[in-house]
Amino acid sequence: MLKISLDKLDELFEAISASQTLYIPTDREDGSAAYRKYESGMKLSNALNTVRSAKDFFFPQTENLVDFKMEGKNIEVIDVRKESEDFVVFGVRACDARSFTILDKVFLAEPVDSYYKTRREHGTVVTMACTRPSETCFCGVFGIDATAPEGDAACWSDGESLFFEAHNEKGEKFISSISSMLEDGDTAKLDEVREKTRSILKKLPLAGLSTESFGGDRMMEHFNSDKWGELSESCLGCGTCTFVCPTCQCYDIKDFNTGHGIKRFRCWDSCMYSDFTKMAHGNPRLTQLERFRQRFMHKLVYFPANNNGEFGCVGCGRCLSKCPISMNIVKVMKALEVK
Amino acid sequence: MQVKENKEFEPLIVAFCCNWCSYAGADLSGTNRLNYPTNVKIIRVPCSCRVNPMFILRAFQRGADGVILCGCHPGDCHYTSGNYFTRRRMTLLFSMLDFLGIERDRTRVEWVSAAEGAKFAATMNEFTEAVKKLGPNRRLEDLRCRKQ
Amino acid sequence: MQEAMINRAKQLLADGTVNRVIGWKRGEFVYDVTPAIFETAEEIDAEFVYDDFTAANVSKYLVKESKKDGKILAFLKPCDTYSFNQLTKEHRVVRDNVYIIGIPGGPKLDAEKIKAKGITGILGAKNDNGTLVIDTLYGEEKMPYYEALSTKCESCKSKKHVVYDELIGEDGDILESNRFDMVEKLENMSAQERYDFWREQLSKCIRCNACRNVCPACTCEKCVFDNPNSGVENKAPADSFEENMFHIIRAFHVAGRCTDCGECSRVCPQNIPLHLLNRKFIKDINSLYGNYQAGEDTTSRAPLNDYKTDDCEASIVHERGVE
Amino acid sequence: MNNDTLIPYIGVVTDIRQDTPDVKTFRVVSPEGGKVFEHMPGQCAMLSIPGVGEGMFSITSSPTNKDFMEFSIKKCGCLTTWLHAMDVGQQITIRGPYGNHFPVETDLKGKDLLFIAGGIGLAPLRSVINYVRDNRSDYGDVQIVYGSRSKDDLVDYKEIIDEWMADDGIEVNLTIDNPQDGWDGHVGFVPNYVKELNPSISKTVLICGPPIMIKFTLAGLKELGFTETQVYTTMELRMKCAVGKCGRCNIGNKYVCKDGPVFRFDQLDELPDEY
Repeated sequence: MLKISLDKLDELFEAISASQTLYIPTDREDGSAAYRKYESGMKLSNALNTVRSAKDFFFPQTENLVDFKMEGKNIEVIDVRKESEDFVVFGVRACDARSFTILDKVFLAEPVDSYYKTRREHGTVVTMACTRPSETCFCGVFGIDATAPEGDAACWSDGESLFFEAHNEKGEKFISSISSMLEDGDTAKLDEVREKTRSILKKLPLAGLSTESFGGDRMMEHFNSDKWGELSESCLGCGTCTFVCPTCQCYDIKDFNTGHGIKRFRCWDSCMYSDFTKMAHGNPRLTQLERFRQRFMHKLVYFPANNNGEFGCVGCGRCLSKCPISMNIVKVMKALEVK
Repeated sequence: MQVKENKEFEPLIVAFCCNWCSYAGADLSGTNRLNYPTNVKIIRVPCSCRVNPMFILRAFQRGADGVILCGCHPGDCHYTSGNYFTRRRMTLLFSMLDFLGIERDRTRVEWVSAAEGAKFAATMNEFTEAVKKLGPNRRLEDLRCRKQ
Repeated sequence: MQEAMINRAKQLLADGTVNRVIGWKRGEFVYDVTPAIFETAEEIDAEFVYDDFTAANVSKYLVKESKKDGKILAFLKPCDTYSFNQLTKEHRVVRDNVYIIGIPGGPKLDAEKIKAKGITGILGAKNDNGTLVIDTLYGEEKMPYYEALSTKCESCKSKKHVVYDELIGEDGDILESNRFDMVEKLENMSAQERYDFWREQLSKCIRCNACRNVCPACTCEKCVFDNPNSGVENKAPADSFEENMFHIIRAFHVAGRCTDCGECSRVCPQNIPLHLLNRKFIKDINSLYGNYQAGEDTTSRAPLNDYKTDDCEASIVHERGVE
Repeated sequence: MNNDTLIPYIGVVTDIRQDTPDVKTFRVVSPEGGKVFEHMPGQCAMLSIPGVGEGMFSITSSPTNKDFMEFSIKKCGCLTTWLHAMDVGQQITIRGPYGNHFPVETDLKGKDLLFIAGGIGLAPLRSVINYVRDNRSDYGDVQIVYGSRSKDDLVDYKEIIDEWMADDGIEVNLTIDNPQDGWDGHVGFVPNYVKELNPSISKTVLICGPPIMIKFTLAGLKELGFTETQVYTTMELRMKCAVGKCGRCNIGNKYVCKDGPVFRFDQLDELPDEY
């Protein structure tokens, strides 16, 4: 396998960022991690994951869709899209990598969302295998192997070196672009690390979680469950879970009047918000119970119903650690489990 | 010489003026043919107390470089006590803007009575100069609203 | 403590004084407790928890709960009683429908603080004479107990309950806290430094509204930021201006009403020190209009609903501090 | 750069007709003349005034109309109020067509049709009715039951009287909720009227109107012996993207904008009751 010594990481990042924009997870002063555009001197974070997921790169929180100029009774439509540049997202974890597959199923379904598609085409995802999963991790429940992440190319660390492997053409192109810095390496130690990680993954507190009770064929059963009231009673109706979630993809389209034109932009929205489905004539999801139910039903039942049983959750554990009142998909799954 | 003058930064000043005193004061300065800069755009409000902190922020968002709020002198409010509340509110708001690092000279409260046309003109001249020195508002600007 | 609370709750349920209990419910891990309403003794026995991680302030839930039939028992920590009192003052809760048991606060821990130390895979945590011993997937880890404190508990303002029907344990005193230290530190920075500090912090905002929705002072039926007719309704910080505006206006709307319970900073997924904005207002109000602690009583006029004819002018902002 | 469905076309409003006190019908053509796009009966389009809002409206004109599209819009919210206040010549933005359509070329072909509409609910059905009139030989008998609060609230009253009623093989039954001067037709609610009319159960039913009307009419139809597989309706929920991605109009695993708006009642029965 091709590898690079970990002390040459700076040189590697310099080389990648010389030809295209590079994003890496970096540490913040509060101890959390966030993706940042690479600039000389930045260090790769050791944190397990970033607070915000990596979906931003393909589905940003806000983006300008189109501009309008209004003059008298006339409207001019201005396509604001610019030629996109290639970019690399480095250090994506297995869960986030899988979230792209899930987002693809939404945005690349007909009619294709060309904003998303363009970014996907221009972005190279270089994933990085986990070595220290956390208690909140449950990606294995959804068939994700944290030691073998997907993505265009993947890399593994054995504590001394970083090993690379391409998964597709884009990944090969990426690796060949840095091949001058790579050398052939022995993976004996890496195999050991991977084995160790796998044994930890098996011991994770949430490893025993089961998805068997969920899926498209259980729609009415779960929808009519009497558990939702209790589960949702303390929900604040904020959007934290939605916004840190790598697979939540609901959005809003809004117009902003700049005073000299109209900017139509799209932004993340949350089904947890009270006005999400509000119409001039009423609201079909009147209380937090319905809104709370919608979010989890969508991930555990509706999405698999439309996507051959694939769930809309990747087990990254962000909602577990970030929900202000610690209500999350794991608690919902356990409560709704059919015994 | 001419070119240099054209290039000089001309700030946009929004002045919220209470209907009963300051707006009349502005009127008086006009009838007295006192000069104050055309940079100042006056928005008439029923009472200085009508000005919500959001108004001040949104003026900055929409391109104002400085915002000044003018009302009746304390004790002279048409509605008895409106400007006393304004005073507390604006003190706290301006202090907060200062706390966030927004230049403190971009905001001001001034009491101008209906008889103080001269004070109105002088205040506006002085305030415009102060904002001019600071340059364009960048710290509390909405980039989407910036004219290309 | 937990046992005493459980026993008393079961008693009050049994004798019909209350028909519900609001408290905290055990989660998957040692730290992820959820505020919950219990209706039976069995539920309480099975899931009620009160420990180092029950930091959540339950007083805001009482806005809704106190309007339902029957009395509800609420366990309130000293800081929570301030929030409750403030809500009573604003006629947002029905005081008569709530039976309050004051419980000693004791500092609460924040799992995020532990994780920030690089300690992951938390399975358990115990205080051992000032050292937090954490059982993890990767073996035992230790850190100073006080470094794991929730930000809001680092500078506790009071151990005194301002409202209660009965107490478990002893009432404490109002403390000399250092809560304005950071505000002061910022005030002494240059405007540019302050600007840079807040840009760095507020640019992290993902506008999840957790700060607003958890805030016991934010009880408007319809928030201005949710009202399409307000002109400022927005779901995402599309521009740095909107990040600033949301937080300035939110802090302003609770100025003079914020009891400094610290929930906003506790829940922020991006760890933005939002409490500093509220504390700035509190500090200004104290120094300009006289000491005022929101929630301390239910009768006094709030500083922004009040005035004195000899209040300072707004120009005081220009005359003091660092440019 | 490839086009995106979220980027709208421009439409010009060439005619505005006041149908009832709160419903206007707008005629929309592309700036170059002709229709902005083709559609099928029952499909919808997103109309918008930039800066005001965007909303999903059913296309009320028939696809057989080759010159223009029409939208019958009731004034009820922010955008519709703006639309009601505009003048002829105003440009709007339009994107579509979105959603499925009534199965006019498959399941409905050769069938006797019963249209039941209440109030503005006639808007989506008008497209089908006119499509059927223009392809008369493909369908059997047509019966239309249309009710409204009052005579003045009957949408497209002129077209109903002058054209539909004049056609052979089309039976039009109008009703209003309360007696009114100058009205000698039927008075009463739609569900009861349908029962009174006792239509043949061989008919396929297309129904649209207020939810409460649909609920009671459906119950009445069942009493008469109709099955749910015979009844089609068209729905609306809040929409933003109109392409099944933004998540608003999600009911169960269906998106009203993409999998709907036309549903058969047996399909709706399989979905959670959240509409």
